[in-house]
Amino acid sequence: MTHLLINYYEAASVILFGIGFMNLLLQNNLIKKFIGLNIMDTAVYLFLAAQGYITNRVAPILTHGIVDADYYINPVPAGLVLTGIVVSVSVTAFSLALVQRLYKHYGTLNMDEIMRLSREREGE
Amino acid sequence: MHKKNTFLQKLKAWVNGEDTLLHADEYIAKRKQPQPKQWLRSPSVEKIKSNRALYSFLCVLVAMVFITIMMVVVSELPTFGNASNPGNNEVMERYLEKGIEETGAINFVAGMILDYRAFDTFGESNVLFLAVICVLMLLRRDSKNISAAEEKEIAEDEALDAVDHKSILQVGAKYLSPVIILYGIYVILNGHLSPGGGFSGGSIVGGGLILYAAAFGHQSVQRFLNFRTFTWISVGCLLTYFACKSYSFFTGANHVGYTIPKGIPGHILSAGFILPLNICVGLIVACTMYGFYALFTKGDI
Amino acid sequence: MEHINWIHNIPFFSIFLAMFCGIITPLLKKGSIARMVHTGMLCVVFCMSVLLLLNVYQNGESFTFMMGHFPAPWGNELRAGPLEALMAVTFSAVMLLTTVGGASFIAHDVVPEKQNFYYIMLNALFGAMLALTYTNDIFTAYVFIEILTIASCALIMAKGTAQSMVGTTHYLVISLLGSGMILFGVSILYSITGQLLFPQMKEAIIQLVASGQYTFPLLVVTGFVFIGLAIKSALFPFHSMLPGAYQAAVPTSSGVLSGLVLKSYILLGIKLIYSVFSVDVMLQLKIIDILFVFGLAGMVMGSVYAMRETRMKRMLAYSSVAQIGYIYMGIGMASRIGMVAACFHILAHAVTKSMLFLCCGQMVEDSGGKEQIYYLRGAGFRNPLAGIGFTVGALSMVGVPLFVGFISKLYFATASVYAPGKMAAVLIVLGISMVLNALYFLPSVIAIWTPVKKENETQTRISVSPAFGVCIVAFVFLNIMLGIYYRPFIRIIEMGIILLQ
Amino acid sequence: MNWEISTIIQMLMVVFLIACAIGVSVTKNLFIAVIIFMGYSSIMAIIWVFLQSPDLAITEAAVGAGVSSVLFFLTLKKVHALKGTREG
Repeated sequence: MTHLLINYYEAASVILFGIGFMNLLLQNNLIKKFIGLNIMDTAVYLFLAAQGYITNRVAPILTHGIVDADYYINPVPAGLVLTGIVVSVSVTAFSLALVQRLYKHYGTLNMDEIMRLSREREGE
Repeated sequence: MHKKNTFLQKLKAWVNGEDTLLHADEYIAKRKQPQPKQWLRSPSVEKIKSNRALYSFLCVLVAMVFITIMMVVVSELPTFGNASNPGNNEVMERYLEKGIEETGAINFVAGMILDYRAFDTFGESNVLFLAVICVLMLLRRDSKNISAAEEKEIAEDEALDAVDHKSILQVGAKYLSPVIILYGIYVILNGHLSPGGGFSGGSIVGGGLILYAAAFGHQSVQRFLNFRTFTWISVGCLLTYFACKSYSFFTGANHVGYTIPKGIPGHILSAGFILPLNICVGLIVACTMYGFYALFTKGDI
Repeated sequence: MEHINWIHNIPFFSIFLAMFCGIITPLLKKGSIARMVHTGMLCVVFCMSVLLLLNVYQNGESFTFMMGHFPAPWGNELRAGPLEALMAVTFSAVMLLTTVGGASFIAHDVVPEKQNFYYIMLNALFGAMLALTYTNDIFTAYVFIEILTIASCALIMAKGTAQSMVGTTHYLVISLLGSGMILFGVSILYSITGQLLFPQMKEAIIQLVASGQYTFPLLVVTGFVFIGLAIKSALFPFHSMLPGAYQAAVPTSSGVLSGLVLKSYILLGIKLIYSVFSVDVMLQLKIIDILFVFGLAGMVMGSVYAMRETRMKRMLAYSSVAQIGYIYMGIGMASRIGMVAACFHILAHAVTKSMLFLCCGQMVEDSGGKEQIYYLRGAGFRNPLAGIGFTVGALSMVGVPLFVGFISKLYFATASVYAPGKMAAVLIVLGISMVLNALYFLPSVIAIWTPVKKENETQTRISVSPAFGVCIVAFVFLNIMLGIYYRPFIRIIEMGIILLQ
Repeated sequence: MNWEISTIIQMLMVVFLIACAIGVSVTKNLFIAVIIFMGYSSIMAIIWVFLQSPDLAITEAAVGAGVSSVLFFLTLKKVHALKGTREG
């Protein structure tokens, strides 16, 4: 248990991932589904970024001309998260455009409703 | 007996084409009526979804199980902030200790993503490019994506824009957007010296453009950024990026000469390819962000 | 500079050529020029990959290629061996035949001003598939998985109808769930091994297992990565996205997605099993048995779903689910011969399913756009070439000798002998699944060759575009050639798998 | 476990993140959901400063709290879910 308290960032990111996951599966509304997806992504980034942190060290940018690996935190997770954020904003834009297009065709944001309407139209 | 030869009947129906039936729908409706294999019908996703309460309960259950398992995992993972964790190994040491002499960037993260692991970053900028193409495919007006109601809405919005003075927004945007764009350019140009870089600076510039467009209308931005310039800037920057990275990958992998001056670390003109790459990424991202805004509001750039 | 080994540059050149064509395509004004660029790119990549394959096969070697100036744990890396080269050859050949043969569908279904966007997506998709094939770095794999996801969604929605939007949304949500799982797995893996490249990761994992550290996290990580890949490659319980998407998409997209994209995820999975987690660890963690069970379930359930379907494209989609089940079953046997069978089935299914989707699309178009099997009666007479293609594909899927599907099933059966404790299950399910395959494929074949005696049927033969004809003939030829002359391919796969370890 | 003031602040922020995430799931109003999500992103940016990753903080502030919220709002307007514009 105490380890969970020490690893509180990881624990929180797991909870956030779970919440995002639930939103993705449970929400009928497409916009909230995609917000859930974003929460899921940021949760993973939080997890990854927490792996790079080292207590009492500074950000990986040369300060006071010190070139020493024991002075800075790990730069690898930050780079990976940076890449990840770009990917997730691209996906968000794409999915929101898709939501607009779906609304234009069906006039609703409710996924179940859209599925039903699409099946009805297909049956015609 | 009737139940046993349903399949044979079906086969016969297929082969004979059931010409007695004039309409296929009737035929299909009739064919679907006998459902002897009830036990084979596993609860399909749609059916579970129709039973909302059960579905919600299952989802919550799955999420809870997931969270519990992950909590156990987290409690066994390396301690947060500990210097002897597996991640803090020789890889990180080289990035930090030799980074400046090998890449010339004093922002180690920039050096890492644009030089050591540049292939990932190349993929990432392609993701952005593909996303804007997807949004173009989805939202740009064409014969399949047009409706009278929406045309009317856009016309109404434009009419409203023409009458509405938006004084507060316009005064704010007049003074703020140049500052925001300038700050974005600063972040892009100092990507190898300070936090930031092409992506963050580009989105700041894009934000400035969005503010400007929101206050003064699309026409004002279209004077210098129409669809043609948009395509040329994106493709041109991506090609520059592509050329720089192909050159560096090719020379690196084949151990042939690579003579890009690194400059003096800490100066603005240093770090080899990192500065031009940051500028390229910044331009792409700024265009992309504005492009998203324009496509989302009026369906064209 | 005689010391440059050009053969070793081929993986890099093929990925970058595909990406380059994707980048310049927006500048091309017309869809037809974009198509030519795409076709040319595929031809060049095909030739280069064949060259690479011949070279690595003759030398019996695999090599790594440094992406940049920094060696393995610091920089990115590509890796190529016989297996990767063979897959690249397959991907480029099938992609070439599918997109050239399906060009008329693209011209017909996609609005003219957006056709070059469609070709951008095809180019990017191909580049991402090659990158997944060759990569030796788990984070690069993740980035290119995302490219693949976005590009495949774009291919589905390109038709622009309401139905295709619904299909895309479903596909997008489920694939993003899969990517999220993979990313989480990658981050935990990074946190316990501290590495991102396959060989270094493998060493670290072997050490962890030997020292008994982090056993539970390792189990969960493996589960995450493979569940993510299973979601993306539509293994049985996660298959719900396929039918709607394939039904609504342009037939060319369905062919590419079903034949190739699903396979590139599986190929990544195979590479991960051998070069990251290693078979022993996977067996110890029991993950491989879970894949085996789901594979078996998919084989049966996919066919059962397909039997209940009256619409042909959905039937083909469910049949893909069953075939994916076969591949996972092969992987799940955890023996080398099982893996060879799985890899050969990837080839077989790619060659067959793309052809089936193209022929099905053509027949549906000839029959007035209706895809219920009832309306397709007599479609074989309306368009004999498509009919023959469909028949060959169906027979191959069922597992009739002479066709490629038979060989892979034969190898699955052989492999089961070497998998103690799994033999009975494999043989029984294989038998059931083949019977079920026959039960839904043969009636549809009979249906399309049933003459229609309707009086209002005035449609005569519809002229087929020569490109479609050539491609279908090539597909049929490939199918039969692989069904008879399969030994070299098996040898290549075997060598590739040995080198992968 | 040392209970420094910064640790406590970080823990509070993490709790706030979880609260935001739950808030997004419970609220019925889409506009409020997007606003809460915006707040979530801003807090995330601050957390990244605490985790010594200023690059991420700048990016998250510009993208998560800035551009992606704008995109969400534009979508809400298009689907007629914003009060004061057109209500569907």
